[in-house]
Amino acid sequence: MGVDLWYALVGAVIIALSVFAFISARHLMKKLLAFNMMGSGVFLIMVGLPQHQHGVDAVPQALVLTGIVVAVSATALALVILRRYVRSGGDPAP
Amino acid sequence: MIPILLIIPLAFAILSLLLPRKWTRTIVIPGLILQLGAALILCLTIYTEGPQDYALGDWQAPLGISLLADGFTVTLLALTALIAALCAIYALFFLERYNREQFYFWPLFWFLLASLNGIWLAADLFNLYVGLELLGLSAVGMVALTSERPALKAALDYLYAALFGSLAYLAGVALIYGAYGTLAIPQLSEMVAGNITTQVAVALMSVGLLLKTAIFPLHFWLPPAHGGALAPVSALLSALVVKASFYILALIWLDVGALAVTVSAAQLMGALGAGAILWGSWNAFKTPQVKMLVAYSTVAQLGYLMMLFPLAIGVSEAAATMAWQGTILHLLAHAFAKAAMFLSVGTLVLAIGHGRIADLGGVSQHMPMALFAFGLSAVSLMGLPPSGGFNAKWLLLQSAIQSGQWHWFVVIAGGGLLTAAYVFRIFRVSFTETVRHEIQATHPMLQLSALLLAFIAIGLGFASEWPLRLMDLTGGGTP
Amino acid sequence: MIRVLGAALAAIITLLGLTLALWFAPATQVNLPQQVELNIDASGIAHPITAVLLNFRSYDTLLEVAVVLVAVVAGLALRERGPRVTPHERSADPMLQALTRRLLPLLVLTGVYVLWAGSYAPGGAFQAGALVAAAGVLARLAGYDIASRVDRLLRLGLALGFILFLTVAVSAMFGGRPFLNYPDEWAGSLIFLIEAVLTFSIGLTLLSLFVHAPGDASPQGGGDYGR
Amino acid sequence: MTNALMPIYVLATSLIAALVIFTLPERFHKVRTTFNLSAAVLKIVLVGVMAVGIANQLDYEFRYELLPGIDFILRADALSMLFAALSSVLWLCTTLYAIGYLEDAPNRSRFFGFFSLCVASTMGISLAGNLFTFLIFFELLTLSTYPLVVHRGTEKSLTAGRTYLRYTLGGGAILLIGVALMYGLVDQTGTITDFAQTGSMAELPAEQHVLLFVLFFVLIIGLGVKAALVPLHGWLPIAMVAPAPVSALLHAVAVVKAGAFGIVRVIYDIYEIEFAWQLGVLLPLAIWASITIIWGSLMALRQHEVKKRLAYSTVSQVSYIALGACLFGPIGTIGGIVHLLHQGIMKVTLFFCAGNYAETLGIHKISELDGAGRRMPLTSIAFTLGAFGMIGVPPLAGFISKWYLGIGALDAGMGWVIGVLIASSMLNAAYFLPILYRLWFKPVQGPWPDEHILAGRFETIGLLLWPTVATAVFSVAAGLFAAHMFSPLSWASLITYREYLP
Amino acid sequence: MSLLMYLVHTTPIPLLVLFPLLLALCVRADTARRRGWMLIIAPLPMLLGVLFWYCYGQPETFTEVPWLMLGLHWRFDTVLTPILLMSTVLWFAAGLYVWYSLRSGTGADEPHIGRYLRCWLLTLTGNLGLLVAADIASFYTLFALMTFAAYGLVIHDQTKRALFAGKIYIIMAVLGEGLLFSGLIWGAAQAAGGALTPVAPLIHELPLAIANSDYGMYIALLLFLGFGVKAGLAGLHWWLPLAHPVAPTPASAVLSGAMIKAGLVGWLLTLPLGGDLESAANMELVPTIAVLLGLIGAYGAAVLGVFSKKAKTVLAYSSVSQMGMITMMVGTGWLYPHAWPAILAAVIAFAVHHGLNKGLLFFGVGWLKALHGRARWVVLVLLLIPALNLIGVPFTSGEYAKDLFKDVISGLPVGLFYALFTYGALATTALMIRYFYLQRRP
Repeated sequence: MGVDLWYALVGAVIIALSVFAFISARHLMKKLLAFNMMGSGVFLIMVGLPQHQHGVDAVPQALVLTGIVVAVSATALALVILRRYVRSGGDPAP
Repeated sequence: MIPILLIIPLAFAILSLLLPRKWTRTIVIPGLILQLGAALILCLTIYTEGPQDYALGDWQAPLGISLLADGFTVTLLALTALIAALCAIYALFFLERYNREQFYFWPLFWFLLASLNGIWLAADLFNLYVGLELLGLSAVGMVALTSERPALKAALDYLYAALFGSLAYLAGVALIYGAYGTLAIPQLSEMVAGNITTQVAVALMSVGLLLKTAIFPLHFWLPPAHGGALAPVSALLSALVVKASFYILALIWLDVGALAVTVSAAQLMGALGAGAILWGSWNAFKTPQVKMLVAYSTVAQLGYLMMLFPLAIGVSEAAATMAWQGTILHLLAHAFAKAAMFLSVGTLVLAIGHGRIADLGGVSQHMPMALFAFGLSAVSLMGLPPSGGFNAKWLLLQSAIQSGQWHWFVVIAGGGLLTAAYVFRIFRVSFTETVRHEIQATHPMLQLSALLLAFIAIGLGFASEWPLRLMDLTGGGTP
Repeated sequence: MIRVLGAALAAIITLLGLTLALWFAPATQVNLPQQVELNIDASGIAHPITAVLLNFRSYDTLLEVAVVLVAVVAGLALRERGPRVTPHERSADPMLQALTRRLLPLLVLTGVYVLWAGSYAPGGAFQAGALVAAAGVLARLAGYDIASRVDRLLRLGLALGFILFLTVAVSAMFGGRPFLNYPDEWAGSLIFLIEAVLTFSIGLTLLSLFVHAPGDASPQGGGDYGR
Repeated sequence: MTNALMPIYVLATSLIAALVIFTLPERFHKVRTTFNLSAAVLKIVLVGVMAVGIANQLDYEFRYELLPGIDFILRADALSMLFAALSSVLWLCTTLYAIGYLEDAPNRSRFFGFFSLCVASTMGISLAGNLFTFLIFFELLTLSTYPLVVHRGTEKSLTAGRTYLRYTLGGGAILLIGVALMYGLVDQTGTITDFAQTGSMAELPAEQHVLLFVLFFVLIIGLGVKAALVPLHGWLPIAMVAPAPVSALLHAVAVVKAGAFGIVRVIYDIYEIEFAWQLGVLLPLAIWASITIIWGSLMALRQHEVKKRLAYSTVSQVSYIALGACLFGPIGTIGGIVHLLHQGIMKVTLFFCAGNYAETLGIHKISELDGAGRRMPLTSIAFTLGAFGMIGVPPLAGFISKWYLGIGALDAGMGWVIGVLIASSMLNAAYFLPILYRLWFKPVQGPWPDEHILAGRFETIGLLLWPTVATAVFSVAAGLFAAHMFSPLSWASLITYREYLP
Repeated sequence: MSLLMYLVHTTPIPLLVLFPLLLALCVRADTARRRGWMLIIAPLPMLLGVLFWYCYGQPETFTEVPWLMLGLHWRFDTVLTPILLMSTVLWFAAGLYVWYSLRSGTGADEPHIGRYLRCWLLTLTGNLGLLVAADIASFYTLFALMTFAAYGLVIHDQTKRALFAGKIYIIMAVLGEGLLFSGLIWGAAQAAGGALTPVAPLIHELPLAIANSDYGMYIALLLFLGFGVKAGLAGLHWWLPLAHPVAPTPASAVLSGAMIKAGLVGWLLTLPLGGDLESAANMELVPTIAVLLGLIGAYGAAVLGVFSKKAKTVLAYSSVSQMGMITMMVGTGWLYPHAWPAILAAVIAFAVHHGLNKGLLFFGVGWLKALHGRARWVVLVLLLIPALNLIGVPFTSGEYAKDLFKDVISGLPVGLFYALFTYGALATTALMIRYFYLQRRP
């Protein structure tokens, strides 16, 4: 029961929390935040679980990096659309 | 050879981003021809030489990433190239009225194409994730292109669903990597056992992919997104994009996680499919907007794809093969038919300036070809012969008979009638002679490309053997 | 209410499933880190993460760069039209002026360092790019007019990293080697070059997304969440 | 190789015609007409060539694998040529008629396009070489006829179209289920369902017989919707709102005949008559057909519109074919098969006439027909011939059918069928003779309801008149020269020889 | 002469039959009034043909066209030619009557002359044709043609009564056709014996087939009743007293004189009559019914006829009565096969005699209506000749015909029947008296 598994388990908790937030929240911004949180949880599992198995592993770390960049881009795009939507009179918390 | 299919769209994406506006349009056709040619050549190669894999950067899997081209893959590649080509030709003329949108449309279009090709060819779970994200973002970008409020809302919903789905998928991938230490699909499919970790991983990935595929009851985002986008975008989305996540789903259930999935889970998937058929058809029957009708039809038709799982899992090999073949055919036929349908409906809406079904009267006089294309594609969607849709339905029915799953037999057979119920709403109205609107002239190519797609959907009814024979190249019933 | 209950249920199920999955995870049969170790020399990069990112799994990275590009293209497509927004008037705040002038070079420098360090230690193009973008945002806030015109030059800048990456990847094929392969002797330098250009493009990308986001970003422009 | 492609050519003539017509703009009516007519003539020639070949024992078969284990087969055999000849000849007549009927009407491109498509599907049905191929064209027929039914675009026709679809698509679904079950449970190899390979169903184990019995009726119900077996006939009288050439085609050739033809195929080429007889499916079907015959006639008596009465008459008459197919013995078979053709030409004549009355004088109701015989003598003569033919008065075509059906019934030991035939003839007389009486013996009452076409050199437009006369002549000739070697009857006998002798 | 012989020998019978049909096609509504001559020449070819055939010594003459309908086979039948000749003559005479009345303008105000002529010619075709048709299909065809075309003659006047009569006529006719068709088809099925040929059996094969069939009795009954409608069989005769009086005089004449015999001819051709059909005896029920119905017809019609108020109705009832006698004769012959040949001769003779005389009496009604004064009385007296003929007073054709029959049955064990037949003359007498009574003043 190494620290890495704890990371993973914490990741699981984060995921669970953000799932709750993502579904229950109405405001689109909150949802976006939940998404980002959930990403962190997933990345924690991604790194934690393999490292729990056989020590430091560069591969999941690289994957997480990629994942982060993708998540950032997606978040940025989501923000752009969200802002445009709100400015065109849309309700951000339908 | 194989990466050419990625390079072409990526290169053209860059070109269309950087070249002056007038060039953007000019390079579309050469690009499409190249793409189509490459896909066909690859088809031939695979057909003559058998499945191939390609180690990118010369790093063998699992360290590196491989591309895998088997019969199924090349079929999908060819499908993508063909549909994309026709949609692009349509878009060339359609977007003439959308000056600003058309500039950003093309880079996104090419990226979409690249991501689709990437997904078909991928043999790595994480690479699939990146592909899915690329696909999702470019699709969302295209949906939001008009910057109108409904479109933006639809794009947001779509984006959130896509992102949430991708993350769920990624969580599953993380578990799989944690449990097996590799991401290469061929390797995984030999190793994966039916333990709890795998099952949870498969469940997570399935939820994510179901959301992205818009399977009932996770379909809420699809109708506004597909119904609200520009016609060529809708066509691409409905015809190809949702199929990508379904493809991955099938890959996971039938190949990677074949030992981890249970028959009852497969039945549950079937039940979702049945729900999709019913719910989608019902909503299509109720909606007052013609594009929404087509979009809900996609929801319903995706339900048929889900029949693959109950029909192919836990049954005899013959039945599974038939289910698989039927699903492929349905995928192809629906892709062509739905693209044709969206394009024709798009033409109608463009010409009459609105999409209210009740006021479509008199269209048949002015736009017979568009309506005819709609009709032909409807034939395929209803699963009436002769059409690819019919052959697909036939194979699914045969598979249900073979495995004695009569409940699915009833669903599949009855689904066609539901489809007919909403499709004929359009015909019914279009035959009335009361004209309540000005009809603007549209470029004939718009109608023609829709018609061509529809003809392919019908022609697939006579040429089903080709894709099926290509598909056999994988050996067994799975990719 | 139903929504909250449903969300809670989903969360609990997720938690339960994940915990079980993690707890009972089987022992892995493949040891990928070992393979990374074995091949790290051939990759031309000393640091395993960068090696994985830009050599072993460079295809992922290529696509990832494409994702970034797509995000910015879509973002640009959604920027608001209308009368061209005049550049911000330079902020009158002397404090900000001074700070910016001093911090900017430092930020860029740190970025370059992180980029260079990537070949042997944690770091690399994305982290560096983020720093560069931060510098850009800061400059922008201070009133410098960067990247506010969407012209071909900007687009070229955005795409440059991707272009280079793709060019290098494709040029391998002209030499008869597979796509995304690097020539053995040049691998290290090529990767560094790619990273450098990527840093620039990613930085520019993030900056453009910031600059061209719809609406006035300043507090006076009316925040989206104020109402 | 040319032999293999002949069925394709025949199919292609109308298919290509359909496509070309669709793409032609509305105003090119000369080109369209020329093209349409030349395609129709070409088709007749091709069918003729093929018929001669069939008579000389040539094989025309085109097949390829459509799905794994399932072939797409187009094959010309004697039976298919009968139906093909009927549809090709009537296509020409109906097209000519329709050109006259729809003069200056809108949407002619669409109309003639679907018209040709409809004929193409009929051709496909006739040439289908196995059950699967048959199903394909059967459904295609449904689709291509719908636009014709709703062609007028009025609320009434749209409602009719909806009813039509409900019935036919429902029937199609049932047929699909039947066919799918047939392939899935009985015939994985595709031999039994191949129309050319006979004798194999009898070899199936006895425990499958219950299944076969059930399947038979599933198939028949699926086909019975189109063949308008009571109570599946509801669409037919309602579909009468369509333009007259459509009604004519639907009733005489396309839809109802497709159903009846399918029933014949199922009985003779899938189950085989002997096995069907052993299985005990023929008697229930014969009773069903008889009920339909009587019911249809009774309902016809109650109608006051010309076309409605004709429609119910069709309900009744088409079941003769099913009835004939159920008679175990060659003569009954001949009767059923030949009625396929005879009913076709007679009914088409009657509908042409009804169309002429409506188009020329605006007559829709039977009560308005008083004295029309003087105003439109040729049409009325044609109507009279058709009506007498339906009643079964010699020497018209209907008599020949009834004659053979009667003798066949007696040979099959089903003497009660005679009673049905006679009762039906009586009822036919009861609802046709009053019309004839009004035509010829009643004085004209006031002006015509809506006279569009004034009597010129002839009573109406030539294009309306001559096809009518031609089909009337056909129906006389089919009866008069029944024993001639080129008559429908002789051809039906040839079919029967080939079905029974192997 | 030899040329004529040659023509008779080689001219196909169908031409003789179809000649009126061709004429019918040439009738046009506007010129019909001037085309009365057509009715005269229409039966002429047949008349000449039969006459020359007689002159030539009644050779076997037939025309066979195997590809026409279900195999056409027409011939001159030695037995039926007297009736054929009688019918031809009657039609010729009636044609003359029509021609004259058209020319003299008596019927000038009548509408529908064209239709009348057409129906006339069609009926003529059917009536003459069925006498030479030897295959079942064409026999039935011509029978039906005659039946349906005659409707036009019946309702020609378009009066209410005529229309009502026409309705009854057509209902009974359709009923008869139905019975007939079922009988014929059943018989044909027996005759064909399951053979698969497009050619229908010849009509003279029917009696044997029926006799040998297990269901012979039913087939025979169907045919008997089916033709009985036309022959005015008691119980099926209702149309006759209605239709004959309302038709124009010449039409009544041919209806009563010639067409009514078509039913008889049907019986003669199809029923299993005759000595060589031994098994015919097992259907005794039918001939017994025939005899009974004949009796009822012979006397019942007389009773009804005596109380009717129009001369033509009286004649119509007389026809029913006379046909009742013929029915008795046929029934008797059926019951006693060995006596059949002789009875057949009697039946033919009776039929010819009745046809001609009844025709004359009907013409008489028309003449009397048109004439006045002395001429009228002359005609009235002259009409006594056919009347007496019908009654069968000595030295008349009636007596000859009846004697033929009486001779036969005198040798048969028929008991009271002989007397009944003989007293049939009383019935006829009563009717004739009534006829003259009604004609006594214009």
